Amino acid sequence: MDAAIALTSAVALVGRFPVLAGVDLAMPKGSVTTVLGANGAGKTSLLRLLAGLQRLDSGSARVLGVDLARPERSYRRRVGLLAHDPGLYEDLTPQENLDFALHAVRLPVTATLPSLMRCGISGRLLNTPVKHLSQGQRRRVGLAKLLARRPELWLLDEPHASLDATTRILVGELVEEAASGGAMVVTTSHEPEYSVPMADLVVTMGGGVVIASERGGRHAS
Amino acid sequence: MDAAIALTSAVALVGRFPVLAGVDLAMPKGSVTTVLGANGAGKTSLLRLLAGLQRLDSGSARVLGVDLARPERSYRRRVGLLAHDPGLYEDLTPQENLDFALHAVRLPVTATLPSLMRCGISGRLLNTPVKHLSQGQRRRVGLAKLLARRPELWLLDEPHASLDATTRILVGELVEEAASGGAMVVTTSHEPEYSVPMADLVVTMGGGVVIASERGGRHAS
Amino acid sequence: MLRDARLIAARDLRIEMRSKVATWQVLPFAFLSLILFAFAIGPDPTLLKQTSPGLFWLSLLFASVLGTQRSLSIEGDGATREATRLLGIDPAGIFLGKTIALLIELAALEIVLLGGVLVFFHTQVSNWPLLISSLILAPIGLASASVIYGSVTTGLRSTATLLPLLVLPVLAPLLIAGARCFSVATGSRGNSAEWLGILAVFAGIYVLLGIVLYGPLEES
Amino acid sequence: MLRDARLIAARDLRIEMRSKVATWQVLPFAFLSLILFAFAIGPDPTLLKQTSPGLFWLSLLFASVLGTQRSLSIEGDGATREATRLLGIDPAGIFLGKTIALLIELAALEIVLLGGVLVFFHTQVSNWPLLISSLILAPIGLASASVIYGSVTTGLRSTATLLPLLVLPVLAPLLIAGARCFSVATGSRGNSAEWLGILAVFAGIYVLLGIVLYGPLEES
Amino acid sequence: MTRRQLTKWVGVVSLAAAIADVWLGLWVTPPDVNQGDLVRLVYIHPALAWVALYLAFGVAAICSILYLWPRTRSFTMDRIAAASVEVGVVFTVLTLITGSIWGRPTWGVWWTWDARLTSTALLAVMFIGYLALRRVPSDPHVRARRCAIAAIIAAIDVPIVHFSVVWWQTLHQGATVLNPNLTPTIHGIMAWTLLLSFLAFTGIFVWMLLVRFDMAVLEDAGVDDGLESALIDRRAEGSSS
Ligand code: HEM
Ligand SMILES: Nc1ncnc2c1ncn2[C@@H]1O[C@H](COP(=O)(O)OP(=O)(O)OP(=O)(O)O)[C@@H](O)[C@H]1O
Ligand SMILES: Nc1ncnc2c1ncn2[C@@H]1O[C@H](COP(=O)(O)OP(=O)(O)OP(=O)(O)O)[C@@H](O)[C@H]1O
Ligand SMILES: [Mg+2]
Ligand SMILES: [Mg+2]
Repeated sequence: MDAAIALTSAVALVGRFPVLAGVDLAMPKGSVTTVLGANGAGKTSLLRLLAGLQRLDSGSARVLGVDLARPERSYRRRVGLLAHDPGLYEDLTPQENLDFALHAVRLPVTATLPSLMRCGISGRLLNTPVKHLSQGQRRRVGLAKLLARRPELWLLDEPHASLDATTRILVGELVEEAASGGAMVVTTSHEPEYSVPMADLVVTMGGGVVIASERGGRHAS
Repeated sequence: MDAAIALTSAVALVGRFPVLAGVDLAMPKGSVTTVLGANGAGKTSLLRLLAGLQRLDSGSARVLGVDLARPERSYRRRVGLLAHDPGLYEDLTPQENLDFALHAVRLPVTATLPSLMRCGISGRLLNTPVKHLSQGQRRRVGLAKLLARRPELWLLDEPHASLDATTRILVGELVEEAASGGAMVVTTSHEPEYSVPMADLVVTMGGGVVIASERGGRHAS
Repeated sequence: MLRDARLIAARDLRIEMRSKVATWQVLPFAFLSLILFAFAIGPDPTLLKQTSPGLFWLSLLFASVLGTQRSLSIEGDGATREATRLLGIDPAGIFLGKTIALLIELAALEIVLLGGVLVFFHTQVSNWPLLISSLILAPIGLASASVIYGSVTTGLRSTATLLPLLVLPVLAPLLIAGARCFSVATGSRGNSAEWLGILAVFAGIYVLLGIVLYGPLEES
Repeated sequence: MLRDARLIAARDLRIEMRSKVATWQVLPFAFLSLILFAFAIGPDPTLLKQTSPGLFWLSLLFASVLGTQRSLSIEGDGATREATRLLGIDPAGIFLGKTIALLIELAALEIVLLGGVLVFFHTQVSNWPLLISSLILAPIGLASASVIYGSVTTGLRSTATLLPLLVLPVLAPLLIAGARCFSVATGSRGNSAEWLGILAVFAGIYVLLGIVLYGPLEES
Repeated sequence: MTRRQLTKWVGVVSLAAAIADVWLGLWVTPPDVNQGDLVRLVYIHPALAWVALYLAFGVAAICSILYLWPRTRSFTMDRIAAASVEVGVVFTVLTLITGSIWGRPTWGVWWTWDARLTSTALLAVMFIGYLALRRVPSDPHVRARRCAIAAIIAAIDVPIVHFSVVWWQTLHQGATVLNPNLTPTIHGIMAWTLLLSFLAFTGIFVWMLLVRFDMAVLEDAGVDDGLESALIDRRAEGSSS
């Protein structure tokens, strides 16, 4: 398989604790993976490893042709992560946040408005500092940021959490669009009813390793 | 109706923005209410009002016999809130966090261990500083804190978010236990499949007001 | 109130025991500022000896601002503070508890700094009772004023910059009075009773203010 | 690199324009520390005049620590910093951008403080070119060292306490060299070229270090 | 008479008084024996200082206490306190400036570490801190409470600062430089001019206070009027989605 993500016995330590205890995973380009698992299984840690935020301590990990043991900085621009906390500048408005991100990755800022609109941030919300937004609205802005950046690898940590019904449907659409556009998507989830149908591969983690792996509801293109 | 929660045209401002724009709500003792609604509808704001964290700017609000326009400090001890962020001391362990809370509300600390155990925090997690816990594990500790405190009014903001399948079931059990023990429960949710069955009343909010209200799946005792 | 005070003081001290921030960062900082002040004044030994009381107190003040900052950061972020508020702890108890915890840290700070001054600046103490009573009275006012102002600024994104601006001018009398007591205790001539009086008045007023004012502060 | 530097500097300055924290909090603090140092030294005017170069630099140093703290707090909490890291901005660009933004604030600080010292301590400048070149060279090193150390401490819960501890000792040479230039410029005898040299070397080294080291620092 | 008119009249009358005072001070009163024409600053500087220290900060402290007292808690108190500190800081800075201008020829220096000067400078910083705190955006109720406490603490510190600074000065240095030595030459017209200056600056203080207060009220009134429409807009958010 021409794997765009290939992890072999990947081990990652936080302090002395192995958050990932030997993960094996292989995914082709344009695929959607959903990671399930109990709390503390290591899902978030896996996403952080893939994003280059968590050091690889042993094993090997190649993602998009990059060796994660020696990640280049340019790798980061190719990856987008929606974490539990979307990490926006609290004093800036959604629009300024997106503009900043797009400037930084050298994309035209024209993508800002359509992305925000699509994620349901419009009208007064465009100019409300992020600190005043509700939990779900923040996540929407985070999602819009990803959408505007169009990374090659989408990492979504519980993308449905805190989002309302309409936006949950939107998440599915965005993931499908991204994957069919050739990007890779890895999402974690505690809501299989949403995340399994949209995935090619469903991986179950436990204790920092993959304990099961099966086909999801998506027909890989 | 002998309402333990009675809100009439409750308006609450954050800065100059009316997060609640005239909420009417009445709930009897021992009932479970679920609040649904789009992102930014005002669900979290309603819980904060009920917790006494958000000032009432006009209208009236009586909860557990207390006028929220002039809340007494002792009211706070009777209320438990599980917010988006459970608000634990990051440097302390789950056990120390619960002990502190129980000391503060003058309850015996013997409740700490059973509560944590029940919420799936056991073994090494008991003594791991909270800053190292995963998102779901934190929420579990937050839930355990509520369980140990046994408040008269439980306010749960998206209690299922970030929790795994087993703990989601546990949330339902805990809510049912609390309500049948005479406590009131108000939860918000974006997951009606979990939250509607456990509720007596299902309220839908939108734009800072209640826009619909129907019976839930629970048979009020 | 006292029970709550004990609870809070115990929490603060436990977090300090675990994180050792005060020990490893505030204490060395106090030393460091002593040295920097010495640099700023220059190498003249008589000049240094003459200014050592002021430098001791100035270092103590700056270090205590850091200590206060640490004491505030123990309260955690917004969510944690709100969670604590929901426990309905007596505000006066919180004030006293935090003040006591800070006092204990300040006491350690004083001992170390005093050692530093005695060694670095060759100061000789002739009147220990005076020195010690000033070193007992001053931190009470210092800690309580700091805790009040600390909670005036918590939760604002700019605590780190706002706190010193607000609290240091208020503490200025302590600097003067403390330095005077110090120089009288190390042999200068002067009337120390007045200065001790200022320290005591300051301590009394701020402890009282804290107990009264902390309630409205914590309200929301 | 320069493009990223501009982006970052613009972001920092925009947030400062909106919040005015540096203007309202750091500037008055610099004044305040001048007054406090005067207290510590005592009211003797000749003593004060003699020590004014040191006091000027010391105030500048302490105020710049506050300025750095503010500059760091703009980066937001852990999640925000990680999100920024994922944008893959050139670390050298980040370093330069933050240094430039800080430099602009330090320049304003210097002007105000200089005014304060000239008025409060009756200092008369006899050699303006020397003074001005020291006031141009020093902040470059000051800002770059602060930004480097700032990012060493960000994300730790104890930034507010750790930063001054780490950065002030590093800045000590600036304090000494700056104070020397100042006193030569205000009439003392001495060789100023050496001291200016130190300031220049310091600036050069830390700018270079920042450009080289910021990458590894930001790595994790 | 509406408040707007009152404000206007206070402004007009005190400005007129100030102009009259300047005229008296500059042309009618005689120069001082020792200080010559410099003495004319006496018609500005003490009045400024008096208004700043006692009136402005006193009003601020009292209103802050009244704000914290539950029965008298209202935003009016908060606004008066804030306006008073703002005007007070302006007057304190003017005191410092006029004092320095006066000091330059009399003492030969712009500044000396005299007790009164030092405590004035500290006071200015204290209340600038208050204004800085006020600028930080937060909920108006929370901000009002925090600022009230900051003002009370600062105000209570004023006498302590005063005494300690006085003792600080006198202990170390014998003769204090500040000795304007006006008493022997005080002239009838001078006394009246001095009195007028106090009245005029008090009037100007009241006028500035009212203006700042009205500005604050106006800003918030815009909000109160806006509340109904804000509520309607907010409710509309619910039906649109
Ligand atoms: C920066 C320099 C100065 C500052 C900050 C300053 C400050 C003050 C203050 C705060 C007061 C009011 C004191 C009170 O009523 O309790 C005052 C009053 C006064 N000042 Fe100044 N002053 C300065 C310079 C001068 C100079 C140079 C002179 C004249 C040589 C002067 C003459 C007076 C007089 C005559 C009064 C009114 C009499 C009194 O209340 O004692 N001041 N000044
Ligand atoms: N320094 C540490 N010491 C001890 N345990 C640690 C440390 N750091 C992380 N852990 C543990 O590692 C695990 C981290 O898991 P991770 O955050 O990846 O879980 P997750 O699968 O995302 O869980 P959730 O569903 O709750 O988000 C947790 O069990 C946590 O307790
Ligand atoms: N200061 C403010 N200025 C403007 N809008 C504000 C301000 N404060 C809050 N809001 C708005 O008020 C609403 C707060 O809603 P709240 O947090 O109660 O929503 P929620 O129903 O809990 O939403 P979610 O499902 O996303 O958690 C949001 O729409 C937010 O944008
Ligand atoms: Mg996770
Ligand atoms: Mg919410």
